[in-house]
Formats: sequence, structure tokens, C-alpha cells
Amino acid sequence: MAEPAVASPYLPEPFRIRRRRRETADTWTLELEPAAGGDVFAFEPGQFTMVYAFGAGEVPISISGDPGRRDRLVHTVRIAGATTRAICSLRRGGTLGIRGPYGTAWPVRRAEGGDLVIAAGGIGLAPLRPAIYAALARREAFDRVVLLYGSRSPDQLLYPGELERLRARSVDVHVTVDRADESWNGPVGVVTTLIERARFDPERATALVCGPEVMMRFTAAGLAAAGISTNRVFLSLERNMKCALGQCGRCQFGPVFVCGDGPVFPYAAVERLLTVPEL
Amino acid sequence: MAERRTIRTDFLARVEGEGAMRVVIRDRQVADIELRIYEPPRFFEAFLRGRSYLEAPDITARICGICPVAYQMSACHAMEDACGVTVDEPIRNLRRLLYCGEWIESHALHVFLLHAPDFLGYDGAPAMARDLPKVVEDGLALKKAGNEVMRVVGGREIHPINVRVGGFYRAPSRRELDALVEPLERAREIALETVRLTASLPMPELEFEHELLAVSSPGEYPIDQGRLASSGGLDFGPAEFQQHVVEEHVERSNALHATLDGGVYLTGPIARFNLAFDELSPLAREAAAEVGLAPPSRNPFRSIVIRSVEMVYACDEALRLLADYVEPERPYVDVPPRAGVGFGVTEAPRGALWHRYELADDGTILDAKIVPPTSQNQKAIEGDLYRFVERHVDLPDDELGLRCEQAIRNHDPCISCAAHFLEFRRTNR
Amino acid sequence: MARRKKLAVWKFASCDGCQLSLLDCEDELLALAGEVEIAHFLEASSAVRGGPYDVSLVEGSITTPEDAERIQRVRRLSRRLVTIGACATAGGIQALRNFADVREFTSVVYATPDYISTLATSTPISSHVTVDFELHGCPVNKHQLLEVLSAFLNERRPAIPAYSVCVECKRRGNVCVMVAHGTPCLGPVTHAGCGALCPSYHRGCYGCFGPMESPNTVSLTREWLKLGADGRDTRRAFRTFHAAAEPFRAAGDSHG
Amino acid sequence: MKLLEQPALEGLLEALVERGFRLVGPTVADGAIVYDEIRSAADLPAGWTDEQDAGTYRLKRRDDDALFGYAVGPQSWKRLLHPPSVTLFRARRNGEAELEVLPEPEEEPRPVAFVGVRSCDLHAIAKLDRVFLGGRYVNPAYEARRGRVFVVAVNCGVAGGTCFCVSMGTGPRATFGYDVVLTELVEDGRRGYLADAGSERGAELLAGLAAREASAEEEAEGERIVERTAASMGRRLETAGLPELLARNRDHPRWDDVAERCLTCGNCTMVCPTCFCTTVEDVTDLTGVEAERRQVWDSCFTLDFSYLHGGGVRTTPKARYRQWLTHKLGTWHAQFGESGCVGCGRCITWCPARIDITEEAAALREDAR
Ligand SMILES: Cc1cc2nc3c(=O)[nH]c(=O)nc-3n(C[C@H](O)[C@H](O)[C@H](O)COP(=O)(O)OP(=O)(O)OC[C@H]3O[C@@H](n4cnc5c(N)ncnc54)[C@H](O)[C@@H]3O)c2cc1C
Ligand code: SF4
Ligand code: SF4
Ligand code: SF4
Repeated sequence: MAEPAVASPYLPEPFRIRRRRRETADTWTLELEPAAGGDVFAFEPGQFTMVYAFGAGEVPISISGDPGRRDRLVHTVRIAGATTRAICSLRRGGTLGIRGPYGTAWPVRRAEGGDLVIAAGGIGLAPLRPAIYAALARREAFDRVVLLYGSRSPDQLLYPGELERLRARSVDVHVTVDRADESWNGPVGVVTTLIERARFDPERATALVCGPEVMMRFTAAGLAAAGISTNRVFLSLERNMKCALGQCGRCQFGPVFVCGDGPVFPYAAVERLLTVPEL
Repeated sequence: MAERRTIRTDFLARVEGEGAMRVVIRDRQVADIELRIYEPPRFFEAFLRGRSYLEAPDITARICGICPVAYQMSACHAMEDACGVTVDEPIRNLRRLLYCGEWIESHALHVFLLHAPDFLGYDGAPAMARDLPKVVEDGLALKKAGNEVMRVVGGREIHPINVRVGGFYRAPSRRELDALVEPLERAREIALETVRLTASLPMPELEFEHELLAVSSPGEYPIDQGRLASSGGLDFGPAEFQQHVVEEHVERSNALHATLDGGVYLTGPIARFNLAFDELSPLAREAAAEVGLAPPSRNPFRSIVIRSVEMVYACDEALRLLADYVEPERPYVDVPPRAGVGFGVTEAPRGALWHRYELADDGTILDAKIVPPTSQNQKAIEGDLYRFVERHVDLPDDELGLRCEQAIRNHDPCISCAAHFLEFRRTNR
Repeated sequence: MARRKKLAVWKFASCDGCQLSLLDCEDELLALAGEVEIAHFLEASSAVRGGPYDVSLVEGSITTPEDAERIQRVRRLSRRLVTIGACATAGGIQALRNFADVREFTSVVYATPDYISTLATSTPISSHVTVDFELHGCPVNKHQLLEVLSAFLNERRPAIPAYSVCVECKRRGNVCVMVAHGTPCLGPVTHAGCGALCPSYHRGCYGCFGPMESPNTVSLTREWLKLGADGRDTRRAFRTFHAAAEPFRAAGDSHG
Repeated sequence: MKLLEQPALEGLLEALVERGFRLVGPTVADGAIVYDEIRSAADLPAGWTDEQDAGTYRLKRRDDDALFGYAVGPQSWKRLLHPPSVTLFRARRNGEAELEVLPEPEEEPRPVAFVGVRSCDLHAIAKLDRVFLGGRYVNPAYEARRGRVFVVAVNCGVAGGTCFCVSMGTGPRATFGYDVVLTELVEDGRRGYLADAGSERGAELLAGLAAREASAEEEAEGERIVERTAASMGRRLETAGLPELLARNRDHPRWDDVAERCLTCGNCTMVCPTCFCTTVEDVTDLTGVEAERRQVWDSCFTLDFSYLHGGGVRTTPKARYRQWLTHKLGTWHAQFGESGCVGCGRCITWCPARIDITEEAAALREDAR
């Protein structure tokens, strides 16, 4: 009996780091390109890849680059443990294994014709950045584009230069921090407090939310309370994940597999599940 | 003014456990010799009290990670003795096979990794491996073959789990054992080579006078059971051990020192070889003859050659036992408990290991007493040091110190064993 | 080439078995000696090089005042400190002294007690200094020891799972001795690592790898009693090689 | 339908061996009936049966010499199709810059015949197929293993003490997924096997055997045997509305009750023929040049299973047991359109704490919301 000629979906492709930039004390943005040359696969905003660091492990990391560009794959990684440390300690020219893209996307196109509200907490801005790029690429198709971004402290803000540029391109950017320092003269508090400040038309708005799970629960609830239908609020969930193929079973969240049914879910689909402790 | 030299090693390396050595020379005379055991005592005999007789093999194994099988075997024998049970031949053979594994492993460890570097002027096997890779690789291969036997028969190399009072939990299958034949055959070749190699090492001169004591079992080389016999003609059963061997506690040491009928004595490979040479396999005897080794052999430095001969024997014997193996119908015999006292003595790689237990009728251990080889040998080791320093007092301190350490290693002392047993007294500090 | 990392091996109250596990890696020992500088390992070499050390393996428990001081020194000299074995991670079998009844042991006085200096307890290394990783087992499994070493040398997380022995037992394809033979087994509450040795030799696990991540000793004890064990059996089972590890200590205290 | 007399059964196995198949089937080892390599019908557990209940399994002699007169044992075919440890790939690195990913060479390509597969296990294999072949991604290693299998199924002649396939609609009659199916007839010390083909190669195999057509009487006897088995299930489970019931009762007090008993040992998940969850172990050699990534069986009962940086999701035993049972009997429906349980009873028998999924489900139903 002949072996099927399909390559195993478990095999990563070597990707080389062409640039790396330190975002914060523990977070790096890596620009990668296929080691074998050629274009990067196409992806949609919100999707992620599995990033393999030699011998250390393989972890899900969202794509944080521009979906319009096929010459590079961009990831923003925060050091959480051994694998992410190994990923972030590779220098330029270093090689990682990549497979993907996986998962569901932010429904950016479906938001066209109305307002787009993007709410991010901490590293959660990374998976949302491709959505921002996508929206900017068709800026005229949206009414308001609003970014609500919360970070623990000013020095932990991601992409600070870029936030300024967004403002210049008529994105309504609101930033808050949990703990201010002397350099900070913006608002202090959690992201939910920004909802009131932002102006959008809830009837025609779509919201994309990503951050720590508690932050997402409160923000989604806040956006719903502000009048956005829970069908038009989207969250990106996180669960332990080893394969991203729906085969290791670990990313189950009640009835769904986060890797394939998600990570992006309509709030309406997971609202109840999010209230169950230790699901 | 009197000239006073002190030669000391605070941390004896390449021995099992923690010990120190101090030699004081005054006016070219040995003034004091001390082999100090500072390994903290672990009080096994105290906490064996109140435990079940069935637990003794597993618990006493933890006295020493280098010769756990010896502890398990002596404990099993003592418990079976107390309960009036003897095991069947196939079980006994399996025990001897397991024990051969421990001999090969322990001897190979000692000969190649611990002792040979002394003769060849290295501080350890890693350094020796850089110049003499083949020797170290061979040594490791031999050691591995011994470990394989322990792994298959005992379940693992250190603290085997398959040994129980009455036999084994599971008898290995023919197929599992067959896999041991080839590595053991290769090991036997290496062991033969090792006899030649060790015999060619530069041997310092020394001769001891003390008495020798070993297990004796008619018709076979002493390993896993028997009575005790000495070069002075003593012959007694394990039950009479304490009438002859007396232990005393000496100040400088966390171990006890033993005497045999009041005199210094030695147990271990040298004793076995001298007392039971005729029981070695023909191949082992030939190997000894080829390098001119025959009883009486009274230079303790030659123990490294004797150990090598014993490795040849242990491989030979293991192969014989493998060839004759029949899977026992039951891997163990029942050993119902009863009140009484039991004794067991077997030959650990470094000498006779004696156990005594007193049991209650439900098998609860009321009292336990263990005499390991190293505490029996401690006086003999100090005697060797004394005579060696006396003869070589002109050596410079460094050299003398190294040679003294080498002389201690002649007896492969196991300090973890020696320090296992003191009763427990709390000093609330 | 990068500087060779320095490895040290230290011994406290123990049987030497866990250090021996390193020498038992016959196939890897020379590669290891090539890869790292074995800077302090008395059982293997009298060459002793000073600290600091990249990785220190510590065997044995603390039972004397001198050792309580020595471990502080070892910690200061070590970038990473890994304890190996039951003695170092839980106090070992010698921690049975921790349970000795004062009246009982004062009557058991040996010949000349003044020569002995010892603490009333045997305590794990982690009671004295910060430990970077604890490798379980009495003795440790040599493959796990190599795994921990290569993980620390390569700065990754050691693949040393903390679930039950049962998981290994089933992966290995054993028939459960508890269910099929009625043999009491500690596997369900015991830390994996041995590869389910005892059950593969038809004996119940006796817990030499210590408590697993979430041991339910109460439920297991109940099952043991149903299989005919009595309170003394369960008490002894918990009170042997990991007597002082908290979940087993509590289990040993509550039965029998 | 054919009738194979005793020697013809031997002939069936021989014919498979001649066609290059390795045989794996039930055999007695270590006090249980396990699936292992067999050489011939002589290795089958003639005259043995098992007594099973929650947390206990005992081999017993039968008063005849039937070859298939017992229920399922501790292992399942999962072991062969989805092995406990599989290397996903190896990698080699040359400094930081070069990373080479080396696919694993093909596993032993020799085809294998599974002998004595019960109906519940046919269903279990179908469920694994759905996980590894029917989702977004195909697992080619599984597919290759699966493609090498020839299935000789057996209709159950006795029900085990923990069996409840009737409740799950998964047995005791094999209805699909086999090449050949047998029903063992034992009468007056005479053994015969009704044999039917489920595939072309099965039919081809049967055609080559010295077998006659079964009589109507014999076929009827076969029917009666399977009906008797169906009527003597050791356990039952009410499945009506179960997924919804479980979804509504995530805070039922029964979860606390079972958590007090559960050892979180993971045995239930290991023995379950459909539990497929895995973890991955990354190891390197000492030199840090070679790495291996291994996929190994894991269990939702381990803490690592739900570990997220900053704290695991399911830390209490209650949450872990709830995840398991709810997945098996509830959320599996949403994921794969059917139940994840085939009623084989293994998790009941092999739970050292005697926890019984049917009893727990019944208790949850009792005061359900
Ligand atoms: C869909 C998705 C997208 C993500 N995107 C990003 C991103 O863009 N940037 C970023 O910095 N992080 C992201 N994460 C989180 C990132 O995967 C974890 O921080 C990472 O797995 C931690 O691995 P570690 O080995 O360094 O840490 P450890 O804490 O040592 O974790 C050990 C193992 O547990 C698992 N694990 C731990 N935490 C997580 C987690 N949060 N999610 C999934 N598995 C986990 C992994 O298998 C990991 O190898 C994402 C997670 C998911 C599920
Ligand atoms: S034999 Fe012991 S370790 Fe193995 S599954 Fe049964 S209870 Fe667990
Ligand atoms: S849940 Fe239990 S009964 Fe159902 S298939 Fe799995 S092991 Fe069998
Ligand atoms: S249900 Fe039983 S088998 Fe499963 S984890 Fe709990 S105790 Fe173990």
C-alpha cells in the first residue's frame, strides 16, 4: 500500500528573521521571510501561526503584520516562558519554524459601511494590527475607525510611533494605562473606561476585541451595553494549544476548538461560556 | 624540635560517600592515622523498627545506591531465615544472576572510573578518557552489561524493584534474558582484557597481615549465600556472627569499627579470592594464572586485578545461569511471618554484608542490625595506611597523600554504607 | 565556540544512588564530559575547580548544622540549582526521623552519642535555599536526569511531567495491577517518571517518585482498604521514601 | 453467509498471514485479555472470559473453549492506530541561522489484521477517523496506519459487566467498518463461526477458505446469540437530551461529589478508545544540535493540559472531571455530530476509584436543571 503523498501538516517551514525590534522590556516584533525564498503565504487579519523554536517548543502566535504584504511575516511576541524566550532571543538571521496560517479571521470586510471599533489590551494589540491595516487599506469604506487601547503602564505600549501615524490617518485613537508615570498625561484606568469616550454608532458598528480574558469579558459586555449587538462584537480567545489542527484536543472551550472554530468568535457565541469558571 | 608532618585529604574523592583522611608523621614515625567518616548518619536500624518484614529489602536498599542488591539479598535471606523458609533453586539462581549484575557494575565502576586513574596518574575518568578513550569506553561497556542484568532482572539499575522476600515479583521471560547473552559475552571478553590491563599497572609494594573473612558456600564462589570462613580457620554460620565480630564506636567517625575475635580483619575481593580461589570458573582461574595472580595474594594494591578476575567470573557465572534458566513456576515462595530472629549474610562487591532482624509474630520488625563491609574493613584500611606510610615515609607530601588515597581505594570503601546505621539521638540544634 | 558550561554535583545525606545515575549513563557520559566541564563531582573525579557553576546538581537532604551552612554556599556558587532525588526534594527516607517519638528515641541511645552531631530533622534542599528545578525519584531516572541536564544546558523547559504514574503505565500498555489483580498501587497519586516500573513487574507502585501534581490520597486510601489493606499498610505506604512530602505526610498522619 | 468450522478459522488467519498481514488479536497476558501480536488461533484466549465491574477485572475460565467469549479488555485499537508516542519530526540546527526540519521516515509499512474487533470498537475507530481524517486537516501518519488495516470483527457473544453499547447504539452487532465479521457458535463442545464479508477483499478471502454455506438454522442461532448479548448489558445510559442537559448543568453539585472520589489519574482517558488528546514533548540531545518533537498521549486530567501562562484553566479536579464527561457525552456532539462514547465500559472497569460514567450521568440527570 503506498503512502499518501501529502506532507504532514505538523511540519514547520524554516523562516529567517530579517529584522527584529524591541517593543517593550519583554516584547519583540520579528519580521520573518521564508528561508527558502519566495513569498509568505496569504493570511487574513486575526489568524495565527505555530512558531517553532528549535528544541524549545512550538507556540501559537498571531500574525501582527500587514495582510497586504507578502514579502514578510510579522509576529509580535511577549516573553511568557521558555519557548517565547527562545523565540525572542534569536538574533537577526536566526531561523524559526513556521506553519500556518490557522484560525478564523476578524470580519473586517463585514464591518464596512459602518463604524469599526477596535479594543485592545496589552499584547492583544498585536493580533488586531492586521485588522487596522486592512481597514486603512479601504479606509473610505468605513465611517469611523476607533482604536481603544489599554496597557499596564506607558512603557508597555506597543507600536507607540505607529499610534501617532494612525491618528494622522483619521483613526480615532484612545489610549489608557493602568498605572501612569510622570511622562503620561493621558487617561488612567482600564480599557472599558474608554468606551464612553469613544464616539461610534452602535447600530452600525462592529467591534473587535483582544486582550486578557477578563479584559475581553468586561469590554465585550461594555460594548454590548453601549448598544452594539453581541453578534457584531468579536473576541479572540486563547487556550493551550499544541497542534492548531484540531487534533490535540487541548484548545477546547466547551463545544468549540479555539484553533479552528476560533480564535476569533462572535461574542454572542461565547458569552455564556465565558461565565463558566474553569471551562 | 620534632619534625611533624600532617597529610590530609578533607574530601575523599572517587569513593562512595563522604570521608576524610589524616596521617600524622612525627620524626619519621607514623603518629596517627585516621580515616574519618563524616557522612551524616541516616539511622536505618532505628526506623526499620515497627516496619513490616516485607519492607526491609526496599528500605535497606536505600542505604547504598552502589550495592542495593547486596542489601536486598541479605535482608531477604534474614527474613526467610526468621520465618523458616528457603526458596527454590530457580529463584535462588535468579538472585545469583541479579547479584552477578551488581558485581559487574560495581567492580567496573570501581576499577575503571574510581581506581585506575590512581595508577595511571589521572584525577578521574573524564581526564583519563581524553588520553585513553578505549580503556574508559571498555570500562563503561562492562559496567553497562552489569547494569543491563540488573535492569532486566531487577527492573532498574539502582534500587531494583523486582526483589521481594521469598523471591521476585515477576520472573523475567526467557526472551528478556536471551537479550543479555550477547552483551555479557562481550563483557567477558573485556573483563579478560581488563585482567591483563590491570596486572600491567605499576603496583606499589605493600603486604598486609590481617585475617581474611568471606562467605563460604561449598562448591561455588561466594556471592549470594553461605556461612562465614576466615583465613585463620574460623567457620561459623550467620547466626554466630556477633560472637566473633564486635563493633565499637570510635570518636572521630560516624561509623562503627569492627574486629574479628578481637583482631583486625579484611573482607571483600581479596578475602574471597584468597579463600575461594578454587571455586572460580576455569576461565577466571586461567585469567589469573596468566598474569601470575594466585593465592596467597597479600598486596592490597593488587585488589584491582582481583576485581578484574571477579568480573570475568561474574560474567561467566551470569552466562551459565542464563543458559540454565528455567522460568520458575511461581516467581516467589510464600513467606508467612512468625516471631523469631533471622540472619542473612551475602557478599556485596566490597565484602560481607550481614543482617539480623527480630520479628514479632505478625512480621513487624522489633530490632534490626546491619554490619556493612566498610565498617568491618575500616581498621584494616587504617592498618594498610600505617604500613604504607611507614615504608614510604620519604615520599614528598603530595605523592604520599595520593598514594594513601589510592591505598584507601584498594578496598572500595562505601562510606554511605558505613554511616547508615547509628541509632538516632536527637540533638535539638 | 561558546565557553563550556560548568557542572557541579554535590552530595548531602543520601545513598549516592542519584549521582550514580549520572555515571550510569554509560552511553552519554563521555559526550557529557565533552559538552560540559565537570568542575566538581567528587564521586567521579578528584579534580575540583572553583565556582561559580552554571548548573549544580544536588543530591541528599540536610541533616546536620554543617550541611545547612554548606548548602547556602553551594547556592551562592550556582547559577542554576537542580535537586535530584527523594532526599534532596523531600528529605528522603531519613526524614522518617522527623516522625520519631521523643520518648521512643531517647531510650535508644547508642554507645557514645557525643561523637554524633545531627539535626532533629531531615529536610529538603528547598527548605533552605531557592531551587530552580526538582527532579523526583528514589533514585532519579537516568533518562530524566539527562533530559533535565540538556534542558538546562540548552535553556529550555525540561519535559518532566508531573501527572500520575498511571498515565505512563497505560502508555506502556501494562495491565493495571490494582484493577486486574487487586494489588494496592500508589500509582494514581504518584509522580510519573519511572515509566511505571513496578506495575510492569506485577507489583503495586510504592511511590518512590513522590506525590503527583494533584494527589487524592483520601480516595486512594479508601480503595486500598477495599482491597484488603489495613490502616497500618496505608500509613506505611505513604510514610516511606517521601514521608515528609506534604501530601504524603498528611496521608500518613491521617490513617492507621 | 459462510460457516467456518474450527480448522477453517485457523485457515482464515493463515490466509491473512500468507497475504503478508501481521496479526494482532486478543491473547491472555498478565491476568487480562490484551491485544498483542498473535501467531495463530492457538494464541487466542480459548476458554477464557472476564468478570468486569467498576474498578475490577478478573479472568475466569469458561466451561467451554470459546475463543471470543469475553468482552473488551484494557487496551483498545487506539494503541495501534494512534500510538502512545509518535515522533512528529526531528530537527537539526547549525548555529542559529540554519534549521533543518527532518520528516519522520515511514513507519513499518507491513499491513496488519486486527482480529476480533468488537462493534463498539468499530465505532470507536470511526470516531478517531473523524478526528484525524475528517476535520480541517488530515493526519497522514494516521491515514497510513489506517490504510494498512484489515478488520476481522466479531459479534459479541457475551456482554461485559460494564458494557452499555446498546444504550449508545454502537453494538453488540457489527454493522460496518469490517472486512470480515464472525459470530462464534459454541454448541456441545463444537465450535463454528458464521462469517460474512464486509468488503471485496473480505469476500475474496472467505471465498478461498474451506467453508460451507451456513444453514438457516445456524444463521438464526447467530441472531439469537447477539440478541441475548444485547439483552444482558451490564450497564445502561439514558442518552436522551444529554448534551443539552450537560450544558445546562455545569454547576451541578454532583461534580463536587465525583471530584472527591476522582484521583485525576487519567486512567479513564488512557483506556477510552476514542480519547485522542495529546501533548508534545520537545527534547534535544546534550549538544543542542539535534531536537525531536514527539506527540504523546495526554489526558484532560493533567494540570498541564489546560495550562496557560499565568495559571491553568482547569485546576480543580471537579473542572477536569467535568471536562472529560461533558466532552464525551455532550460537546462531542457539537464537534463531530455524535457522541464521543461508544459504551465499551473500559473507563468504568479501569478506574481505580470505581467511578462509573453511567452512574455519574444518571446522577446528574436526577436533579438536573
Ligand atoms: C491563538 C493565539 C494567539 C496568540 N498570539 C500571541 C501573540 O501574538 N503574541 C504573543 O506574545 N503571544 C501570543 N499567544 C500566547 C502565546 O502562545 C503564549 O504566550 C505561549 O504559548 C507561551 O509559551 P511559553 O512556552 O513561552 O510559556 P510557558 O508559560 O512556559 O508555556 C508552556 C506551554 O504552555 C502552552 N501555553 C502557555 N500559555 C499559552 C497561551 N497563552 N496560549 C496558548 N498556549 C499556551 C504552550 O504550549 C507553551 O509552550 C497566543 C496564543 C494563542 C492561543
Ligand atoms: S497499575 Fe497502578 S500505576 Fe498502573 S494504572 Fe493501575 S493504579 Fe495506575
Ligand atoms: S467514555 Fe468510557 S464507555 Fe465511553 S467509549 Fe470511552 S471508555 Fe468506553
Ligand atoms: S475518573 Fe477514575 S480513571 Fe478517570 S481520572 Fe478519575 S479516578 Fe482516574
